[in-house]
Amino acid sequence: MIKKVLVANRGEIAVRIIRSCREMGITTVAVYSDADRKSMHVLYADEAYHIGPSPSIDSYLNIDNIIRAAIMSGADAIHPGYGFLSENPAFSERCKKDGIIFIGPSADAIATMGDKITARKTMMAAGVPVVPGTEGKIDTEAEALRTIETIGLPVMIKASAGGGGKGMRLVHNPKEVKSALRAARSEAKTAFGDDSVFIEKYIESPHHIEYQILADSFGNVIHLFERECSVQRRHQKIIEETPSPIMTPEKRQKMGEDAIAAAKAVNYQGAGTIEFIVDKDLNYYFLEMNTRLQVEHPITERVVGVDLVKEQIHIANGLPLKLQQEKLKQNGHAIECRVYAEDPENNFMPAPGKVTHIDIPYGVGVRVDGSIYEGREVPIYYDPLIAKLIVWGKDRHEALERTTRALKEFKITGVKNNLKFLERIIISKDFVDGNYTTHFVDENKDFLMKEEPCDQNCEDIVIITAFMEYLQKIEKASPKEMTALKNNWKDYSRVRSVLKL
Amino acid sequence: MIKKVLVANRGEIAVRIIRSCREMGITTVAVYSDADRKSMHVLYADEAYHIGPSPSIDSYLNIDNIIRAAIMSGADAIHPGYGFLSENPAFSERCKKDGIIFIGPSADAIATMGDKITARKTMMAAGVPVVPGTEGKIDTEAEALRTIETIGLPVMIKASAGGGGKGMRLVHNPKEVKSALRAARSEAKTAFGDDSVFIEKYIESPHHIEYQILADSFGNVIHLFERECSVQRRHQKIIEETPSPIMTPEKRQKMGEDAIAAAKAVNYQGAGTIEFIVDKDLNYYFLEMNTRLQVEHPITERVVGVDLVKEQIHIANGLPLKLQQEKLKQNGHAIECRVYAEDPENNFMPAPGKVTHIDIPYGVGVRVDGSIYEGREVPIYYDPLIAKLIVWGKDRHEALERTTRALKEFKITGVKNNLKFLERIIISKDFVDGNYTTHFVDENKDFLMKEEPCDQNCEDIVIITAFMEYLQKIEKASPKEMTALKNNWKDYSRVRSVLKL
Amino acid sequence: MSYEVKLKDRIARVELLSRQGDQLLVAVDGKEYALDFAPLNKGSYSIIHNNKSYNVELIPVNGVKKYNVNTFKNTYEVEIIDAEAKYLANRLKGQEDEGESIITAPIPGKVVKVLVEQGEEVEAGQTVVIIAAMKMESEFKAARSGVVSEIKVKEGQSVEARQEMVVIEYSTD
Amino acid sequence: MSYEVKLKDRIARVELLSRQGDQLLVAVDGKEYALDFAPLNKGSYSIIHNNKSYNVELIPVNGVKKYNVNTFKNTYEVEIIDAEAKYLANRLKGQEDEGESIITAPIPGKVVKVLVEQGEEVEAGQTVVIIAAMKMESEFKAARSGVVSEIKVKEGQSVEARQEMVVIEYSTD
Repeated sequence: MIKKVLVANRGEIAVRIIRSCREMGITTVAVYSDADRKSMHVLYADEAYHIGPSPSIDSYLNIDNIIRAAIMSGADAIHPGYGFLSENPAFSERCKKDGIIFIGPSADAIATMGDKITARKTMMAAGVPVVPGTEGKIDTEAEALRTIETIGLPVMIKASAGGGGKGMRLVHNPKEVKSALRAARSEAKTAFGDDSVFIEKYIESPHHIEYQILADSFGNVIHLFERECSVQRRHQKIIEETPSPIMTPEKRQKMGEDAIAAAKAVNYQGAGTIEFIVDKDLNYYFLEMNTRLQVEHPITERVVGVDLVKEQIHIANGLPLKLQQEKLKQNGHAIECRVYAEDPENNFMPAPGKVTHIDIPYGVGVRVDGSIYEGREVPIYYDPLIAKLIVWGKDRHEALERTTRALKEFKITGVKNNLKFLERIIISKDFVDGNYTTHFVDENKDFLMKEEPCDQNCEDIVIITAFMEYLQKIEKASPKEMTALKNNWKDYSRVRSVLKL
Repeated sequence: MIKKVLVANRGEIAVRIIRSCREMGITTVAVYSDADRKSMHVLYADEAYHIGPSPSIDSYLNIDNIIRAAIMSGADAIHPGYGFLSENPAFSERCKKDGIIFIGPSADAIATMGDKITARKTMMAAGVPVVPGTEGKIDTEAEALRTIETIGLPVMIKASAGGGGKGMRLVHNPKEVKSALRAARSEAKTAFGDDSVFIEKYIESPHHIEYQILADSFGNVIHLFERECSVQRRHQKIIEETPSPIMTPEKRQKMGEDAIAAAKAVNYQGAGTIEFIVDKDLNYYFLEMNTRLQVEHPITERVVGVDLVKEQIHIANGLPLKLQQEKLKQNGHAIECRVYAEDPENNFMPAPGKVTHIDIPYGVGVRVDGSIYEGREVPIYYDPLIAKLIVWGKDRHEALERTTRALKEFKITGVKNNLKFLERIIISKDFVDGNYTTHFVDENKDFLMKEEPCDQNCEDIVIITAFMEYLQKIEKASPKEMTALKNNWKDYSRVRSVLKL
Repeated sequence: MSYEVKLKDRIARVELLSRQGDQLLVAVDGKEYALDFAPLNKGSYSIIHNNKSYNVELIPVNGVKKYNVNTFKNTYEVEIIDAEAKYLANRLKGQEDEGESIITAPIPGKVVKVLVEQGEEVEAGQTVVIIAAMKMESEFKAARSGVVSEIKVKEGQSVEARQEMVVIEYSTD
Repeated sequence: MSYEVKLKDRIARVELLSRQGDQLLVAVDGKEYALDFAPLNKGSYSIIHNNKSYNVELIPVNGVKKYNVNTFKNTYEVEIIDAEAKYLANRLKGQEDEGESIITAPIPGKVVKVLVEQGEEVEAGQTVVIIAAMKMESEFKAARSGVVSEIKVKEGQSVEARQEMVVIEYSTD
């Protein structure tokens, strides 16, 4: 049985994993880069090992350093979290070689699902619907045109090794095929060192719906229902909910069966997520599999009533799943809001800085997973996700009204963040109606950027408070400080003003 | 429909009620005494009215002042919370008279359940088991002895208007009857102005198990299962859990039916709780009905998946219950720990003071309801309950390990509190085994008062930290402050030392 | 005591008329407010005005004159404009039109594109440089119209936080 | 720099041997600790010692020499004993044996019972007075043996917080 876990990650997910380990009586080992010496996961873990400089490539992506920390600490298992090395088959393999349990799937499963053409072929063989398109890679314009004749326009040309929107070209017109093909292949070659591309039907106004699955080492695979993840900005999810407002019971069961089939096709073990793209008529197609825990896993935990990290550890311990598919049920409705240190008014640009003040929401139905504290500097090197708000309600209506309440209570000062933006999403008509696709943010930009109105009384109160605080500070300031003040402000009147964007 | 609610209460329950009102879009009005100007419920509400000096009798128990605030604010309803006026039939009646909706039962139901002999008779008539004893009040030793002959010793002589342990006498021996009877009647007369007493069989090693019920104005009554409340100190609950570890499905259903019968017998409307006393063979007897929300209501909310405050408001709005008995289910296990500002080492004496620091637990399965913040002075006038930790797990085992984790994360500094004591309870063998009665705290005193051991390393780290902080302060202190320090410490060397207990 | 206080585009004149413990009488642009003004902890206040309850938190930004202010509904930036600040604003105002502006990288990243050349005229809002950081591309725009006087980075180059990238001289019109 | 630090019954001698940024070498009763000692915010520290991580919070109690200290597992009271504190302790030590102790009410309540009379000898731990407050009765005991020199309250009487109730003169043995 696993006694000591090294968490090869940082931020909220590292803290979240440590919490479940603590509950199980498992000792935890944090690893940290230079920038993360004071990160919450380091403070919260039982042990902590330095693994390198701030850039991820030198620390959280440095397999040798992490394995060394695992060996030095005597950890018998490594939890990779999400991102970083979590979907790196070499890391899974290396753990195995060094006799450390990797809390996740085999290198093989990761590799199969990591290559889009291989994954596509495997899914087709397993009878899981994929987006209409080529079976393998294509090389010539003629092949491309033949495919387009079958599936119709528009289509997307995609790199097999792709990700992050690179090596992708949307084609609306047969005349664009040749140049798009050339561009995609060249971009793929540059970005991934592999110019294999394939063609898929382009789904307009799609929904992004994913299935959580769990698979043990005895071949038992279950799904824990869907998560609706269509609210995105910059191709990154910001709000997820479960159940999906567009789902029907029949479709839910059918997609669940296909999710299980997908996992079985790669002899999957552990927690994973099958992502589907769904069109307006509820036709669904396999998009990809995330062979790890997802950021949005807590909404499934809340509605199904499981601790997914504990399940991962049980599976890694070689225990059979205790959960049974036919006994699982979705209870109520859960919504997750991702709180980012970013500036919604400036195209969601990451906005690192020092957290000077936090108010966290509490009470019925509210869970907060985070990794910041007052005085903490949010590092510039990593993902700007600083907290997640997970809210439960007995139905979607209650989940929405509770999320609004919690977002109003939630304040983070010192770093720009998207809390107000999230609140606007939750109260927007399209979201309330459950009527949204991946284009939601673009289509609702005007509403989402507006501020909640405040009458003059309310503004005057704010003005008076600042005024009174200032008066008090002036009264309290010693003559010495006042002088310093006087000297300081002249420095500001430089000719050059540095623009901070 | 109710648009504005005045919350005639303070502390965590006032904040908790306001939260649900906010979610429903209802405007909230707080009331406050002198001592509560800076209480969280005042800060959190939309409006706030001062209702008198600090002692409850002049403020939170002052019906005229509260009604005046309700009328001035235009509130169309009053939520009484628990304690204070929540079980005062005159207050329910007064609201009705002044055209304000009282979010709770009728004066009649409150009065019937408030008098123990009347409640007892009503329950017997409804077929709900009561503790064997006299039907009405008794006046003479002879009557008492006749009763004892039937039900056997030991028995408890109880004041009809009783509460808080006053006017109660335990009788083990027939010879004690006469003097016990006299003592109980005289005490009852002094305490309640009514010397009516009755006799009940004394249940040894009892469990205290209660049922949450909801009743609408259409005669629909449902129960939301039990709460086990046997862990008490000074006759006050400190930890509650649901489901009860001693319950069987058959008993659960039978007691639930009786709880519904009890509520129906008084034409109950709103949320209420039927308290049962249960012996080791699972024989159960009606103890009393609390005609209001309970402190421990959140564990039912968590396991059944309802917001009880919202249900109260729906009922007060004259809406029929949407919940159906046969669809209700207990999902997983929930535990509540009551965090008191008190000193467990000094017989749980209330310990008011100023909160200088708080760390609140977060993450999966954790809810915190509270009313304190850093810098807040806990008033000396009211109940010392400052926060409630509500933890959910998929089963009792997980709920226990999670509660331990959360209690370790929970720190309140500046006021003495029972957090460590709660942690000891959760890890004690009897509690873990689910093997406890109302005598639990007394029987486990030695274990509960022990500190968790810490090796010398850990103590040395603490010592070093304090030392370093002190060094830094000395370095930073300006010469002026150092002088003040020097002058101050001589004041301490007085001949008289004031003992603070 | 009277000061000007800036909230968004509004500059309000605030005057403390009287104070009795926590009971204040304050005028904002001539409108009088009788307030119960209770300080909580470090920059937090509970204010009751006509029985409306406001919970206001002030977090100082760079010194004593600028605050982030949180109310239940909104978040504001507020600035106290005292004599010094006014003097400063006037001096800056006079100078900045003939000054220059440097576009710096707020976070470390890689220069994807430089869209201007030295000597080129740019308009306010025009994209000048694109940076990729944290897997995202961000556009950096000119704050006002002017002329590019210096380009300090190349496409493909890595930049550190606060590294200067492009210098623009303001137009003097 | 070297001080004595008191934790429970233990008085430890602590010495700072060297310091390089956050890297400390400290001796506690002669045992050396090499620590990575990172200050977080107001009285919070993250300490790594032999790769064990400790998160320690210090909250000052009455001035600068006494702290409540929270670690993940426990909570302590710690006191710095510098020269002044020692001097003070010595003076007090000499005096308190001939001093007196006043039992005060910590919270407002009502005197339920006074269990001693003036001139009566009491032993350490003996209950002296019972107070009812917040619906609870609390017993107040003599901290050490002595003689009751004054009783300042009557049964049934209301008391305020910090009101003096019973004065006990210490025995001089």
